[in-house]
Amino acid sequence: MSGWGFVFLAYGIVWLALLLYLFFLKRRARRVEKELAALRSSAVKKN
Amino acid sequence: MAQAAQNKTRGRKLLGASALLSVLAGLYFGLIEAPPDAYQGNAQRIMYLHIPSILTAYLSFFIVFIGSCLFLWKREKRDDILASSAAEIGVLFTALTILEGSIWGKPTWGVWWTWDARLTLTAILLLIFIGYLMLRSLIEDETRAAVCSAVLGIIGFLDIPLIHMSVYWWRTLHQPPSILRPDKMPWENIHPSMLIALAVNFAAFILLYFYLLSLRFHVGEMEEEAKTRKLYRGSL
Amino acid sequence: MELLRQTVWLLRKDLLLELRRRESVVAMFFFGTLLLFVFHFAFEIPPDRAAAMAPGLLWLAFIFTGTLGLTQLFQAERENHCLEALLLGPMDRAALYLAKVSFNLFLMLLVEVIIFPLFWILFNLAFWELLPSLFLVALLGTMGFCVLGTLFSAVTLKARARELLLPLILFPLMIPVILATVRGMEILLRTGQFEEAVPWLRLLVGFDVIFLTAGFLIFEWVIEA
Amino acid sequence: MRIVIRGLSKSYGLVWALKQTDLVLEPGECIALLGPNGAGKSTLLGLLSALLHPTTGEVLIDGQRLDQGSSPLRSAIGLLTPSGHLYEGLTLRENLHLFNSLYGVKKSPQEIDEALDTVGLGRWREEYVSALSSGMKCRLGIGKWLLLQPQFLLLDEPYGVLDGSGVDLLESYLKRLCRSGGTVVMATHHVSRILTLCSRALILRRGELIFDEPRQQPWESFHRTFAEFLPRGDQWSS
Repeated sequence: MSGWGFVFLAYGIVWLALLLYLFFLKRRARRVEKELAALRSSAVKKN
Repeated sequence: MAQAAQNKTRGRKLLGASALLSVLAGLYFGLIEAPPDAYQGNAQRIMYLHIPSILTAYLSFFIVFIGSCLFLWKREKRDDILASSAAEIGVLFTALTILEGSIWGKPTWGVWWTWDARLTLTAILLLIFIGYLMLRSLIEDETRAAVCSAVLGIIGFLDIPLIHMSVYWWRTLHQPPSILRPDKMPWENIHPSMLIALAVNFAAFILLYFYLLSLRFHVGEMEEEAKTRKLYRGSL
Repeated sequence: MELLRQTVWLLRKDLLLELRRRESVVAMFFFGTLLLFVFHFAFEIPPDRAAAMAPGLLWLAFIFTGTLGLTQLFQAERENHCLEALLLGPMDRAALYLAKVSFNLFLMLLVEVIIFPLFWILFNLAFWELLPSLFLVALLGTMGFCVLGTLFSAVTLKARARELLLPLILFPLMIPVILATVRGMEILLRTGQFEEAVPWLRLLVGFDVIFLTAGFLIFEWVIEA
Repeated sequence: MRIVIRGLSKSYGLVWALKQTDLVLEPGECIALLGPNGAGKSTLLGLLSALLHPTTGEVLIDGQRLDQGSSPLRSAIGLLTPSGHLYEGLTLRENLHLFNSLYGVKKSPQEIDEALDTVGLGRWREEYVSALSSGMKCRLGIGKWLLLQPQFLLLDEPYGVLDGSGVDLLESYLKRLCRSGGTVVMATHHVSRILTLCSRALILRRGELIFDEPRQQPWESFHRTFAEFLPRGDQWSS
């Protein structure tokens, strides 16, 4: 593994991990937004 | 209320876009623009990742400390969400920092892990973070979990300087400082374009960190609101 | 001085309970000696290296024994909801903290006083004249362990898997104490002069003072959470 | 002892243990707290004794909020639950000595022995609490009160363990306390005792206060509301 090999390994893992985290975070955000919208609409319907 | 939420999300998108831009700039400067280092060759380029991510690791621990103090003082759920979000992202950045450190160690010292002061300190920080998240998940009652995590956040932060001192004294005992040691602050005699690369990457990491933090904080607040709505849906 | 009086009464209660049941002391003592034997078998210690490795092994034994003591610390309060009985009254919460710190310190020092000479015999070390100064270093280290350990024993009081969680949280924070105590003892053994180890001892004293005050102030919120 | 409860509620996770409640407990009142299991009786007692932090609202005891830190006013609160709140490893006397000193109450050993005699535990003075039956532990709880003289008493189902003379002992103590301006809240299922002892009844169901009336002679409204919770064929439900 020459110098470049290590660089790509490091950069690859770091940015992959950050993108994965962002992806799961976005998914979690969408799921909560959907749930919240349902709760808000049901609350509006009730009163 | 909707207007405030509107420009908050717009602010977040702006932050996200600028984070993306600066990350790309950082990659360009770090990988293409800056020349290879005289001693370490290209492997030295990992430094542009390593130094900024160490900073974000310590920055997130500071935010956990701030959130914990505010929570213990005013007992507002918002501060607790800030602390837990900062801790979650802090664990990610600290783990990545250690990964970068060991990948950088292989070409420069020939071993994946050395008990170098900076690597050890980041590892300890990771252990405290993991303890923090474990503690928060293993206590059922939320207010108790919030208070106990806040206490660990504060005590952990107060302990950092002591850990630094003891690890550095321990390090100087065992391994006299050598030229090749990467924890010699690299900006003494450094090529200008390397300095730019480091600066750009610094900005990239800070922006990215605050983008992720604001997103995670927003998710935390929404989850909290969903919980209270479910709670109140039954009675009032 | 109400605080002191309450602390003394709570400490007296803990000591009385311990005197009658003797569960923590005996368990900690035998666990400590057991560790010494285990270390002896686990590490092939050449006689000349014994002095260098002694502090590390000794302190490792104390840390694990201390953790055993910490998980038992609030056991009396967990029976019959006695903690509620104490919190119900106008008792100063910090008095409970000070009482528990001194109780655990007393237990650990009791065990250390026995295990130190035993360790010397088992590993047939010389330096008998160094024992008092070594014990001072161990005292400061144990103080640091008890100060933070008691606080986190209360923090993890109502957590699930609290016996696992307590060491997981406590040991990373204990690194300055572990390093300072072991290095301090090692320097004493190697050079024999006390001045050499003073910087490490100053670190230990700083650790004890900072976290005694922090624990004193924070304990109330933890125990009542 | 005047206790004001404003907008008090307590939730665990997504479940309401106690919904929004407003109450005023006047000095001298002996209040019965009734309701099926899991109605929130123990939660309300925990909140009243300032051992639990409310989710919303507050409990003001003589105008002060007590659930943050220690305050001298806490010495006025007495709690008696089946768990006993006593150290198993200590003897009866040592338990009383300990709590006296923690409450800052100066009592001579003779007074302690006297208290133990009045609650009928004189013979067990040097025994360990672990040797006591739950009924005797409950009597020791009353003995503790004799020494600490709390003004605001909270009891959680004392009748389950006490024998005949124990019940008389408890009720005479409660009556004396209410006459001297103390307040008592007792969670129990024994309707027969309530009708003779208590001046007011509260009924909780799933965390909600559904009945709160002082005692009048016929008290049909109480029987109607509480009938649903009585076992079938209980003479009080008819």
